Amino acid sequence: MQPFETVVVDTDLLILGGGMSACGATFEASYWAKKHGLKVTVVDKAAMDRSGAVAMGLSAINEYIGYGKGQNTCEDYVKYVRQDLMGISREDLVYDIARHVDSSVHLFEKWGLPIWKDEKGEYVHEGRWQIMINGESYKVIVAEAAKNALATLGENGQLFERVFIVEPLMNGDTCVGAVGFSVREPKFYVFKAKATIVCMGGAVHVFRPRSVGEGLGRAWYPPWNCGSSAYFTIRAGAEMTCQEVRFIPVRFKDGYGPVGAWFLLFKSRATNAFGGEYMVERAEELKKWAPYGTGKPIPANLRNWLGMEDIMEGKGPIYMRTEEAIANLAAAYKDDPKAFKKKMKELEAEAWEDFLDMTITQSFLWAATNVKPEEKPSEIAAAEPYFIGSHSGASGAWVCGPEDLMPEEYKAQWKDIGLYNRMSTVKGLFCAGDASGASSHKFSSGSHAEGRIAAKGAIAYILDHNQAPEVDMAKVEELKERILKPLQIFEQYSPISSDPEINPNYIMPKMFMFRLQKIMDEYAGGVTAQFTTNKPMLERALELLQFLKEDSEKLAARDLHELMRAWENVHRMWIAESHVRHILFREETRWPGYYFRADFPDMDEENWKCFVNSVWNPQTGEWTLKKVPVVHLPV
Amino acid sequence: MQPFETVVVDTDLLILGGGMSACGATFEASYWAKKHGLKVTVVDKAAMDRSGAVAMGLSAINEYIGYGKGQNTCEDYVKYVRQDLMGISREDLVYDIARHVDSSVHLFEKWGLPIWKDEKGEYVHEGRWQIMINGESYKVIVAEAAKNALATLGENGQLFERVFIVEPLMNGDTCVGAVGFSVREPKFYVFKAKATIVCMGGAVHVFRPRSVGEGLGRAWYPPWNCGSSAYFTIRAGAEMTCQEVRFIPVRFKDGYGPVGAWFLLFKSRATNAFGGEYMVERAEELKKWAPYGTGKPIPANLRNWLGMEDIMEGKGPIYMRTEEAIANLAAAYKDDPKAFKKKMKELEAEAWEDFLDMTITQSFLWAATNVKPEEKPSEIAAAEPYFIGSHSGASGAWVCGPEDLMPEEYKAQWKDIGLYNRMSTVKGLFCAGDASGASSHKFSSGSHAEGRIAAKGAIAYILDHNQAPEVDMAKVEELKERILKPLQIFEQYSPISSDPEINPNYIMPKMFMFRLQKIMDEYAGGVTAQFTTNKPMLERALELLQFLKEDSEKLAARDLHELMRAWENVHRMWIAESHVRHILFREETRWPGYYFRADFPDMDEENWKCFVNSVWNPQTGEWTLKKVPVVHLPV
Amino acid sequence: MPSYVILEKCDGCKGQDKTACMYICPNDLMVLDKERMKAYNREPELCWECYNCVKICPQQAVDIRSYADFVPLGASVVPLRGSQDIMWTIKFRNGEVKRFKFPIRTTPEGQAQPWPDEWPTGTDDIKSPLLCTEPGSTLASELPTLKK
Amino acid sequence: MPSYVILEKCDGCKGQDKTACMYICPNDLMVLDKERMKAYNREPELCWECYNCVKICPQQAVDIRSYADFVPLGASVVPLRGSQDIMWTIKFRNGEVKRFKFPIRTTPEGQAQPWPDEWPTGTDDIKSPLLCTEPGSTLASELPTLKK
Ligand SMILES: Cc1cc2c(cc1C)N(S(=O)(=O)O)[C@@H]1C(=O)NC(=O)N=C1N2C[C@H](O)[C@H](O)[C@H](O)COP(=O)(O)OP(=O)(O)OC[C@H]1O[C@@H](n2cnc3c(N)ncnc32)[C@H](O)[C@@H]1O
Ligand SMILES: Cc1cc2c(cc1C)N(S(=O)(=O)O)[C@@H]1C(=O)NC(=O)N=C1N2C[C@H](O)[C@H](O)[C@H](O)COP(=O)(O)OP(=O)(O)OC[C@H]1O[C@@H](n2cnc3c(N)ncnc32)[C@H](O)[C@@H]1O
Ligand SMILES: Nc1ncnc2c1ncn2[C@@H]1O[C@H](COP(=O)(O)O)[C@@H](O)[C@H]1O
Ligand SMILES: Nc1ncnc2c1ncn2[C@@H]1O[C@H](COP(=O)(O)O)[C@@H](O)[C@H]1O
Ligand SMILES: Nc1ncnc2c1ncn2[C@@H]1O[C@H](COP(=O)(O)O)[C@@H](O)[C@H]1O
Ligand code: SF4
Ligand code: SF4
Ligand code: SF4
Ligand code: SF4
Ligand code: NA
Repeated sequence: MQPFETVVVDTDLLILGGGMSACGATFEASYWAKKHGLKVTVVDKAAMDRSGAVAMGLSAINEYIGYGKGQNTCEDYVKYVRQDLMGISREDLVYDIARHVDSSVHLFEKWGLPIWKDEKGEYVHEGRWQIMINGESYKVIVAEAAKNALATLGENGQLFERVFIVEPLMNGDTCVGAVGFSVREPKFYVFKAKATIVCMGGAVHVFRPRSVGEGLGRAWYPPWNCGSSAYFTIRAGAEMTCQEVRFIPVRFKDGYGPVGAWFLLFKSRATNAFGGEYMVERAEELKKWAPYGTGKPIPANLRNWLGMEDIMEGKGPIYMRTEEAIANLAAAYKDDPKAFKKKMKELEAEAWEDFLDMTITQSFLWAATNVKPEEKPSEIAAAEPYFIGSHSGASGAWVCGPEDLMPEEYKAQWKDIGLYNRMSTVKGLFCAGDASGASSHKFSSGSHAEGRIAAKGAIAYILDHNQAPEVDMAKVEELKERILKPLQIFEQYSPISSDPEINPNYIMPKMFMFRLQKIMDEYAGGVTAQFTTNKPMLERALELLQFLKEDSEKLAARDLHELMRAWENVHRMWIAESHVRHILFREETRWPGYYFRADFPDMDEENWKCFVNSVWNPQTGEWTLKKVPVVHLPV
Repeated sequence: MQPFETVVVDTDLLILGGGMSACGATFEASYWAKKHGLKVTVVDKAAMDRSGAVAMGLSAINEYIGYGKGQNTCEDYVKYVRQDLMGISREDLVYDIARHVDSSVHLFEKWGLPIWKDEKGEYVHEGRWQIMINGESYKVIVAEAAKNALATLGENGQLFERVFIVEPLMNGDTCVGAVGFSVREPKFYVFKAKATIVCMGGAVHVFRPRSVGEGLGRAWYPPWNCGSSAYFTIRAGAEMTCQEVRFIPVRFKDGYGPVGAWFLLFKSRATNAFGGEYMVERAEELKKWAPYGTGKPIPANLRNWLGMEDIMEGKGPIYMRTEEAIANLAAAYKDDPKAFKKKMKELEAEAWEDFLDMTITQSFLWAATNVKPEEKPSEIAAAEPYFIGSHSGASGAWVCGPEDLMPEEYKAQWKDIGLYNRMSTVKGLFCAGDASGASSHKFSSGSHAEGRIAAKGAIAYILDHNQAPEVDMAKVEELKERILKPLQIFEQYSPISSDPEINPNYIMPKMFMFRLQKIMDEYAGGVTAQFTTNKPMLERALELLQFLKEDSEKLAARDLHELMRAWENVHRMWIAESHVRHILFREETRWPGYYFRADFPDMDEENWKCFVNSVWNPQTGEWTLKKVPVVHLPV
Repeated sequence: MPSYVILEKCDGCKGQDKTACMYICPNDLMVLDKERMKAYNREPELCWECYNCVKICPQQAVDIRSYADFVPLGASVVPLRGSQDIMWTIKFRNGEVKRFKFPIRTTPEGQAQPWPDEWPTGTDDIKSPLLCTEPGSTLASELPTLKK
Repeated sequence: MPSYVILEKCDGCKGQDKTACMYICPNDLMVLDKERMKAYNREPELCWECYNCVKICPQQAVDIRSYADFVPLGASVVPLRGSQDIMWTIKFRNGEVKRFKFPIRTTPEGQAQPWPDEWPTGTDDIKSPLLCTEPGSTLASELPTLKK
């Protein structure tokens, strides 16, 4: 094996990831670091310009309150999220994000993001909280501002791209940085830091996607986010929350085009193959899930659920009635042929842009099947499960909230280690975006805002704990050996076999991923299992995951790129295990439409209106799960 | 493109395939051809020793009547098959096979196949119709006898291996042979024949299998049987029957180990994750499917169905209680420790041999998960759908039966072209094994017997129509060009792209297959759709299949092997279309457990106790579907 | 499906150490084959069709042939990204062509100013919940908090 | 999962035109790389693990590492096929080993006599339903038909 240089980077604040929350964190941290003469180091596995979930662009900003303009209040948003997550959310965190999100959105606009405006110069709303953008360059612009901010620190501000973060660096119960490797050159990186913010997004390809050939890459969530946030925090020993709350988006079938604009902006209906509208025909079912099912808006998982019931009864496909929606919108102009034609052109462009800004494949699919949305409805379908706590899922680390909003009950946990906003239960380890749990519906804008919140919290922490991190270099060497082992395994064993991918001594990352996906799909409520599971299935999943975990020691990699794939899949495996343990622990069904516990088919407010939190103990390797009460804000 | 030699082979009888039925046909034909000085030519895509479904071996012979020993009668077998196929079968064909199958089995034994014997020297029965064998070399032995028989013809007997048959050769409405190509050298083969017997087996990989990575190859049915029989007969314009009657075997999960020995020989139970026995708990459901559901034995599809209902209710996994079954069988010896130990050893060896003889992977899976059947139950699951008319499915061509058994109603159709046993509705075109429809439960032994029946019928036809086949060589040249086109496409377009598999001008066979599988899986009642479909889904399938059919003109192939893959998948596409059209036409659910028409969830004896037959018209490209009454034999 | 490189057009970014497509791909798929000085996608089945390599290539040498396992052949979707707008040319399977143009940004490339002058930060207190540029950037006079 | 060739053991069937593994694979997967004179499985994901290449290889150079997408590592299943028996050696993931031996045929290889002497064919009539060797081979005195 070629020799790997060990590169040690000393910093004050380490920001892991380069997505929406990392950009927010970098921007905010640069401001306060400059004031206090601190170093900021950012590490992204990709190029910040186009990394993370927003790499392709987005067509809407999904969290905007408009409180400065008197449109909504932060309290309204807390109620919205409470309702959408079936009662389970960290309302202090949600409120906190809401009060900062407008600032981020207004900054985006200043930085150059085109936001749609109406005649009065007001943002065009897709829905109550969602605003429309020309978002092709959304990420480029937000990254640019972050990089420009970082540049103001001079050599105190450093950005590492194409470095894949593998593991936390710990000193006892304090996080003192991270280790990883370059995917471009044989370098092993050791980042020593006084505080670390985890911003490495959510996870995809933990469950088997609906397309398994070339289309494997076209999941809704981008294939490059692999659960590194959760892996990192779990392995550091941080308390995790809501790891059972996966997200299943309903999307245009196969291309995964977004539905938000269709449902909210275009006011489209979804009907089944026989013309029935499940949201109407199955309204009765919603009562079973009261008070959430009977509130407004109907929670995302319940909207899913009613559609899934149609599918399970054999009433599919479900169609987004684009042709009907466009006809309805244009109908107002029907007496003026010229205006009608213009309106139709406008609607057509809007429909196509919605896809071209964020899921180009869907436009491709329309073109390849000769579909024009104004003429023909398109199928929609529930996707496979994802982990994305920033969207309508809730998985992530259990973090500290802001002093002025966090209920006393929660504060207790941070009494000893200090109350720093967005610090996890591990000292010096902060989280934002998908990395922090129980604070759904932050989306791109809220993730940015939360990155900023975490950065300020982390800088405050550094100022209070301004000593050089202690790192045991012997342990680092061990880590290095373990992390590079797949290269060594390949080099050692591959020569015996006619096929580099078939060898009794090792397993390649791709098949490892397929093995994981099959376990999750079949036993943990994936597509094939109709999102349904039960105790024996989950226990079987754990048994098979145990074999997989043992075999992960035999992962092999041909090169740096494949070494990244190897570790990505180890990250996925850990989020999978954590997910299975959480679903197993929660003996009820609370989010039908995300998953269904067939052996506990009802919601149980009395016993389970609580968070499920877990800790993996780095010393013993044991998992502990517990219930944590939900404390509502007085709103 | 390298030049392809056109090799013309003139023969009297052409046998396509080299599996069980082709071996029977070759054996029988050699006998009668020798007597009459005729030529016999056999063409197999693989090596006859190990080609077809029995390539790995088998652990049981599933059709044996034992009428010579007074064990059962052919009438009994007709009643068994009638019952198992929910009333729909060609009882004349079933009877005919039954009366010849014992002869084949006795010959197998003479040829060298070890059949288990009890103390009295009688065959050991697995079930009423099934006998146990040491079947590792089953196919080798049966092929050897066929080849030795063929050898007695001297140069009048020819075997071509590694020649892939693509299309029928037609002279108007008469089949005059077949064309194909060698996968070893650039040779295009033209077989001119007076009669042709189709013995090219059934089809797998039309639906998406449960494993989609490396495990793709491990479907229950072997990946090399791709629907060539059905393609060949459809394209010749032959009437097809029961193309809706796919087969879904329940098998040991993932390894696809057989369950027959466990259920019948070892008397094992299958229980769900909560210990419930679906065959007991859901017995009530069987009444809905009376008279078949309430008869004995319970039809295979209904046994599937009850298990599937458990799965859909979230009561999975289903376990084969191997540990309980073995304990029960050994219990008789429990007072004699030595005898007990001996019995346990014996049962253990029998259990392992059952897999090692026919699905070695299942043994591998046991070993790799530390499972010993005497200690731990193993999961069983419904596989994906297959086309195998010789087993418990029924798809295939509509063929002539024997004079003495065929009801007059059926005879009418052959009045004009002549009654020759196993001749399809196309002159000179005969079928056996999986190729002939509506005569299920022939299995390996019955397929062999039916090959013999067809061979004798075909020789009779040749003697009555002993003129040289007329072949239009201009049409042959067209066929040659069309068949080799994927090579030309690859050569022409591949240089433009950085990736031989990614090119806007063509599609490679593997992704073509994935596209087909996805369509069938999602719309035509595959695993993902819980085997459920309806009219709109089937119509959508047809729409997507139409795109696929157009794109099949753009298949590309790098070499001869890939050229075979290209055509294999075209064959699959046609059996898929035929299947979809049949399910669509039959507006009822008759075989729940194989598929469920959600829009017609009940069996409808009054309107649909009939065959569904179809014809694709080679001149117009149109499909015609019709109902054909079931005529019972007076048994 | 995934991206592929039109060999004739790719110039390997003139042998620079980092090609544009390698630089941008979020999934680390694009690599340069140094022997023939042409880039290629090394793992097409993990391509998201995000089009970033397509948009960035100075030679317009990257194209997308959408996922073969569910997208029929014959269509094409081609972007031309300028400094302010993006133009899309969409060819249908049946040959029809549509063009769309959308704005992408309102400021010159590289010129995003992190801290706009009009929104000075309201406090130097590192423990205050106020973030930089706030409260100005919220468009409210003060940061909301819970009414006790 | 699929077969692979142990490079050290394979001798390319000594450069014969048709190697044993190529000859036998029902799915046309095994090919000889003529440059290095070693065979390999060209499409492992379409391998049925039928073991025919394993059983036939004169060098015992073919092994199976079962499907990586659902079979954990560490086990092995190895046959040794003789002229009358087959011997299986099964190694469990946990190291335990089991051996089984089963008969495979009762006649010498190649010696299957198609038409055993004791079962002469009962008729020369090509239109009769009686097949060659019948009725003798049915063990009944005559071929069953429907009672009218
Ligand atoms: C996938 C997706 C997401 C959205 C949408 C559509 C689609 C298709 N839609 S709608 O259609 O649903 O509506 C949205 C929309 O229109 N509007 C909106 O506001 N948000 C939407 N989201 C949600 C937001 O995108 C999301 O909430 C935020 O992006 C979350 O931000 P953050 O938590 O920072 O994650 P990120 O994905 O942006 O960034 C992750 C970063 O981590 C890096 N990384 C990951 N692992 C790493 C490792 N091991 N080492 C080093 N770096 C490592 C990544 O490179 C990246 O920089
Ligand atoms: C797949 C399978 C099948 C069975 C079983 C387990 C498994 C895993 N089990 S149990 O577990 O269910 O119980 C059985 C069992 O134990 N006992 C039994 O009697 N039968 C079982 N079957 C059924 C029999 O095998 C089956 O009924 C017969 O084999 C059918 O005979 P036939 O119809 O002749 O098909 P074939 O598969 O044997 O032969 C097909 C031939 O065609 C060739 N071929 C195909 N396409 C061709 C082309 N285009 N050109 C040229 N050649 C081209 C093939 O090479 C082959 O020679
Ligand atoms: N039918 C609906 N009712 C209410 N909100 C919706 C609906 N569909 C989408 N949304 C919201 O619209 C935004 C974008 O939706 P999506 O495209 O599904 O991510 C998210 O905030 C969703 O929660
Ligand atoms: N000489 C070889 N020896 C072993 N495997 C090979 C060889 N050539 C190609 N393969 C395998 O065959 C498949 C196709 O290879 P390629 O020729 O690179 O397209 C890949 O899985 C390779 O691993
Ligand atoms: N539970 C059962 N009841 C009756 N017949 C069965 C049962 N299971 C398997 N069989 C029959 O046993 C033979 C082998 O079964 P299988 O292994 O399922 O192919 C076939 O003839 C099946 O129809
Ligand atoms: S960016 Fe374009 S020109 Fe440069 S290497 Fe990539 S494909 Fe070639
Ligand atoms: S389209 Fe996106 S994911 Fe695919 S190769 Fe290009 S940049 Fe990478
Ligand atoms: S049969 Fe064995 S020795 Fe011969 S080529 Fe194949 S692997 Fe090599
Ligand atoms: S195990 Fe069977 S299918 Fe696989 S390569 Fe060997 S002979 Fe071919
Ligand atoms: Na399903």
